[in-house]
Amino acid sequence: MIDVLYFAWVRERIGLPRERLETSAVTVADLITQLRAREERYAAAFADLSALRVALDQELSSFDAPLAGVREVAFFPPMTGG
Amino acid sequence: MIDVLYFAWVRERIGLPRERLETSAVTVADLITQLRAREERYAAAFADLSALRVALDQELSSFDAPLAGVREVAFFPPMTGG
Amino acid sequence: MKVAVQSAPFDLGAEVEAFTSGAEGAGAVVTFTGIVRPDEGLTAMDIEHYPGMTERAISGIVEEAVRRWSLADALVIHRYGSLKPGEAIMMVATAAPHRGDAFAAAEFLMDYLKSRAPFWKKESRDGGETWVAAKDADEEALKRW
Amino acid sequence: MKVAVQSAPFDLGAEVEAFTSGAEGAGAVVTFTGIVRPDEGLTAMDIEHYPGMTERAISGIVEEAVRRWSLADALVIHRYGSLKPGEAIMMVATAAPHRGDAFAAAEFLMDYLKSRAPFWKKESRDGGETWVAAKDADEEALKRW
Repeated sequence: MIDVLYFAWVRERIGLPRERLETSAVTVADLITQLRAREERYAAAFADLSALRVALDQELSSFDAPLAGVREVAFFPPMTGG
Repeated sequence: MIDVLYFAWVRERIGLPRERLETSAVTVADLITQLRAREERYAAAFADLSALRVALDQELSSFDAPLAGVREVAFFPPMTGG
Repeated sequence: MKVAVQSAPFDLGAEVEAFTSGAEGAGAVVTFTGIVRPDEGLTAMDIEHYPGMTERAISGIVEEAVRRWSLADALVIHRYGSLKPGEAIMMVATAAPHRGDAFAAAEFLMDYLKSRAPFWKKESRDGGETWVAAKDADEEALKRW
Repeated sequence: MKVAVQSAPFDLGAEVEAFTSGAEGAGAVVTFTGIVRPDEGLTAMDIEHYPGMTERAISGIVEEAVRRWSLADALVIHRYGSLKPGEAIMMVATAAPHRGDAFAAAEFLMDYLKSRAPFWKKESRDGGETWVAAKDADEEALKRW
């Protein structure tokens, strides 16, 4: 089981801030492929990966990173702090 | 008549903060030559021009600048503000 | 070192005063304050963040600044929630023996907070709401460090 | 725009607060505070200045900053007289729509105040008094502008 979090317009497009998933995905990219296949709102949120960032257990990561041992995955647009 | 002001160690070396002089000096350099000739303490203060700066009527200037029309000449070491 | 992520406003004057008088050995203190710019038509700025990761990310950025420059102290306060035009969003402060280190570290902290701390800004205008897009210039700014 | 040359201490928190809340249209405020660094053995720092020229020189430097960068406001306060270690000597503040202008203008003001405003510092130590020598690095720093 893995916690998947969504922020900003990713959260708005998918319609929820977080969910708990059972997944066999090996990498982040695999997980995205599975999410896209679920429903249109997921496909829309993950349409353009260049507009997305991912964090694994609260550390910025990349789409080809493995999910082994990861408990929390977060998807969000580029950050706009400061 | 011209007001001549001294600051920091120039003031300490010469022993006064300002004086009023009658001078026929055409440039700042001429004035310095006249001052050096007055007394040892002036010669000591003006020994190394690279360690001095000059302002004419409160604007930084150079040693070859003309004195015509100038009312206030100030000599001091490089500034250390901030 | 102080890192605060909060929805409440902060007292800028009191923070600057406390930071400066507490920074032992410092000869230079630089502060930066980010304000919701009162642009035409802007009614509110909503700031979303990622609780947990935000504190981690900011602490990591501050530790990196302390490694790179000779600092006596550093501080970051960043707000989230709904802010009005003219309100302070965040501040950083750096104290160092010399001014070069204080300025460089403050600019470094700002550049990294802009693009590496998990905050997202949404502007409300008469016409609706818009997520603020990240600027290429902000990502570019990281390359100088 | 505010330029103050004074022997009295200034209230850093109150100045930063007033400057920031008064800077209309600003999205970024940068402040720099210079402090008498409490170096080993230092008992006092005496600051001499050139009344009249000091105010002119600082105003000229501030006007140059306003010409070069997009600023909402700028402030310089510089003290003279006898200061103790840990006391604030001076501060600058800049307000701008964007952070790049606020940082650049504050650094420019500092670099110019260091070498072009007529102040001279004398350190008192147990062993006696020494005029602080101008640093080549401070003169060099002007070349980047």
